[in-house]
Amino acid sequence: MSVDAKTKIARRAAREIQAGQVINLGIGIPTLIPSFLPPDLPLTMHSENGIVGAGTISAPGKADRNLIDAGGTYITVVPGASFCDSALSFSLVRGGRLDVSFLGALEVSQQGDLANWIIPGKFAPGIGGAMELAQKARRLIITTTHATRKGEPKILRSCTLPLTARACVDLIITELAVISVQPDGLVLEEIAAETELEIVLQLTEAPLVVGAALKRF
Amino acid sequence: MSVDAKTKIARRAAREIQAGQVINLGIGIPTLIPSFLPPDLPLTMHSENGIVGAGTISAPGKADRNLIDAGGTYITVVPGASFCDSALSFSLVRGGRLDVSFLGALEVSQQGDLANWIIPGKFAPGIGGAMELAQKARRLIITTTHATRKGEPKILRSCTLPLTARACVDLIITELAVISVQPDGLVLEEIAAETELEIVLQLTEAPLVVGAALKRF
Amino acid sequence: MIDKTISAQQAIAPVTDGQSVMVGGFGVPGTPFLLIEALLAKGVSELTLIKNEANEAGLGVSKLIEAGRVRRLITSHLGLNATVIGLMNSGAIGVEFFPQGILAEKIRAGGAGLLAIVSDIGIDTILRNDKQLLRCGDRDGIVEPALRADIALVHAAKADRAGNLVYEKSARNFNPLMATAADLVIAEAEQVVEIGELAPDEIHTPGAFVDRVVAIEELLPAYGVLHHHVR
Amino acid sequence: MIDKTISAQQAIAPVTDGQSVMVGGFGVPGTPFLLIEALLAKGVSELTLIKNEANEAGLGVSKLIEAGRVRRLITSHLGLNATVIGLMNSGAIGVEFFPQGILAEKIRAGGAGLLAIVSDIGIDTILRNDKQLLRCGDRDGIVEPALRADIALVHAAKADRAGNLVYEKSARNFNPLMATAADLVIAEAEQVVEIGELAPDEIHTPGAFVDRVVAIEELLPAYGVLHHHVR
Repeated sequence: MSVDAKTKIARRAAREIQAGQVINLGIGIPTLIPSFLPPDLPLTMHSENGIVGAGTISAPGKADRNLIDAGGTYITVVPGASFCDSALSFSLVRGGRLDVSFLGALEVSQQGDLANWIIPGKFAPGIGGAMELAQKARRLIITTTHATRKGEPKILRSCTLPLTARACVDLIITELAVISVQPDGLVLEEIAAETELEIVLQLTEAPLVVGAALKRF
Repeated sequence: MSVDAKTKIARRAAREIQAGQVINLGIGIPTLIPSFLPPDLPLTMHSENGIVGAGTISAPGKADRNLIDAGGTYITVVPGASFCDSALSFSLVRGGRLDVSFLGALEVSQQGDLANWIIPGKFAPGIGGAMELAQKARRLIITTTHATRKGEPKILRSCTLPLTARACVDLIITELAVISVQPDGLVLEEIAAETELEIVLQLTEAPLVVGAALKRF
Repeated sequence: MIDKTISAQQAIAPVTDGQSVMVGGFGVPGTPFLLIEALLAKGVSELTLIKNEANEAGLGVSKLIEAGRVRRLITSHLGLNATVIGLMNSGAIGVEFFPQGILAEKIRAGGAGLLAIVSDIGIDTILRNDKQLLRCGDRDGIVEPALRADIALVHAAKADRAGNLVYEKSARNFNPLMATAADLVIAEAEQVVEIGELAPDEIHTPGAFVDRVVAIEELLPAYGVLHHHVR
Repeated sequence: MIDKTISAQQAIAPVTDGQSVMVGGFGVPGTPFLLIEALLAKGVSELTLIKNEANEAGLGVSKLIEAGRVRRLITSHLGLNATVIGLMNSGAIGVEFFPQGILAEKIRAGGAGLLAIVSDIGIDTILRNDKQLLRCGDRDGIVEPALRADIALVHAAKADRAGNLVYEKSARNFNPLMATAADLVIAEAEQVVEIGELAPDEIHTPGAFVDRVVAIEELLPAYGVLHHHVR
């Protein structure tokens, strides 16, 4: 995936965040989101390892050996941050206090099912916080390339891989499109400035209803 | 119950406490125990409302509005004390970290069953911490008058009242006797200096095996 | 900056008849008397109240109960409140008792988004009657459903404007648990400080759990020492 | 006065082959490297290890696993340790994965003397296979048994001689949970202070949960910043 694609996805994803929200950023593309947020936007960033109020990546030479995010990156915290144990950290997620979770995907289905944790026989590093984040965030936004490296659709009629959670996805943001998950299927809300509707439809296995006011992003 | 009886029970109960133990004192007679402890005995007193390291009753005029024990009495804490929430406080009890719990009783059976929380239709103020303390303390010592005010035995073949916990009692200390609960029944370990064996047996409904080395206390 | 501070009256405004309300505190310490007064003044009724005890007659949540605002009370022990025991015995309110630590765990489980906990507390007692039982390995357990409420009223010693809370001494008790277990969490605090003034390692409840913060301008007499408990 | 301080070697002495050992930490922060080294030096094997992850190759618990001391690993994610994933795939160790917060809850439940928790996490996934299910109201839950261990190894920033513990920043993670959930709880601390020096409201783990305290005389390099994670 090109840096441009990642950047494009992260920049668009940043626009989904509203002032005052509690958000969690999964590994990969979601970690790029903060650079596209207005610097004065009041937010609470949650990290699964017990941080409520995570900040930015630590400045060169300023890494604190006791302060990493759930991906292992040395970070800072913002004023008003607090630390908690892993139980309370996930109480926040499962208890309904996480407004938005951003996660990557291997597959997303038209029902909003997500598969992103295991490829049986190939990739099985464990579960981590993904299931809880996917299943319990008030809003789940998937940031992913539209297709695999081989050009195969990731947005499918049904997931073929074991699920992370069923009917959990609210919005899918790719380098080509912004797609919302509605009760009766997927709605194409926006397409990228440099693409064509036909390309998006071709790279999407699941049926897409083209939104009434299709926008460019 | 006379002040003398309570004092006698509390004084004898104090001798069951060993250095370094974590103990919980129920309301009533157990609260009198600390006055009979060696002042330098290192102990950790637990109070259900979230105190690990409770101290003594607060000095006159020194009551702290934020510092009571589970019985509502204003107290102090010792050096090394900590405060916790009600969940962690009972984790200590149920998780097996409470060495000795002292509780009062309405009835105790020869199997070590305890009834002390309800008299159906007459006395039903709730449960509080009694069930957890009775069921989960590593050692449960009952401090109680030997008989009711009407002179009826409280140490019975079987409890007639709803149980607090089954087979939980390790030792019964009354103003007349010290009785241990053994796998095959109750053993009379000690009798009070000013009583007679016959009186103890008469006021005890459950069969008592008289210990090989019956002591006076 | 996030600022959740609000007046007690405004904070309590969303509460409606028939809702469930968790109230922190164990005796006087940690009881949010100011918020209780605001709730009393608002006049909602048919409440389900969840609190360790019912304070004492004429004090705290007992005032709500005595005023007929409470339909049902979920609690652990009422030993210090003969008035409420009387209302229970007369059938004026329904009361459900739980072992104190199990009540705490049920509330905590509600906050943790669990469905239930399974414990063996009371397994050999009448508490097992009418409960869902579950075989766990070689032991029987009682299934206790998680407990959440519409509203939680908690008391803190300190809060910042983002809702981070610090409790003091034995006033902590049920407050941090309830602060996670309701759809609308209202915290009153004896001192409200600016964001960044509380040490991140010393915060007991992260602000993300708290919706509204009410500064206690002046402590009501109810917060003081109860002289009949001074020995 | 109570004094639980002891050397790392003596602290670890009771551990025997085949025991279960919980180890705190999430990545480097909070991992008790000194106690792990003592355990490695003692040479026990056939261990069941319980840890959020397996550190990284050549570091922390990964050294125990690489040395063949671990029969079974109960964990959440091994994404940063290809070596251990290889040992898992080759069948050299058995690995059981849980969702991270569910692993935390299972350990916490062990410490809280519960039999199990019931959650809906993973209920629509392959995780429900082979699990005990329970109907809770109108929802299906997965019954997750409480998890305890013979030994817990935890890392604290500060301890007093009575075992009261204070953790720092993101080094808290699983440590306070594991400190309640084992028969023998061993804490290492970067600083050991006298009893009474820690503020009672700021202690994260009451000393009553902790059996042994090991002072870290000098921080091993393992405790330092992992330069390949600096961005």
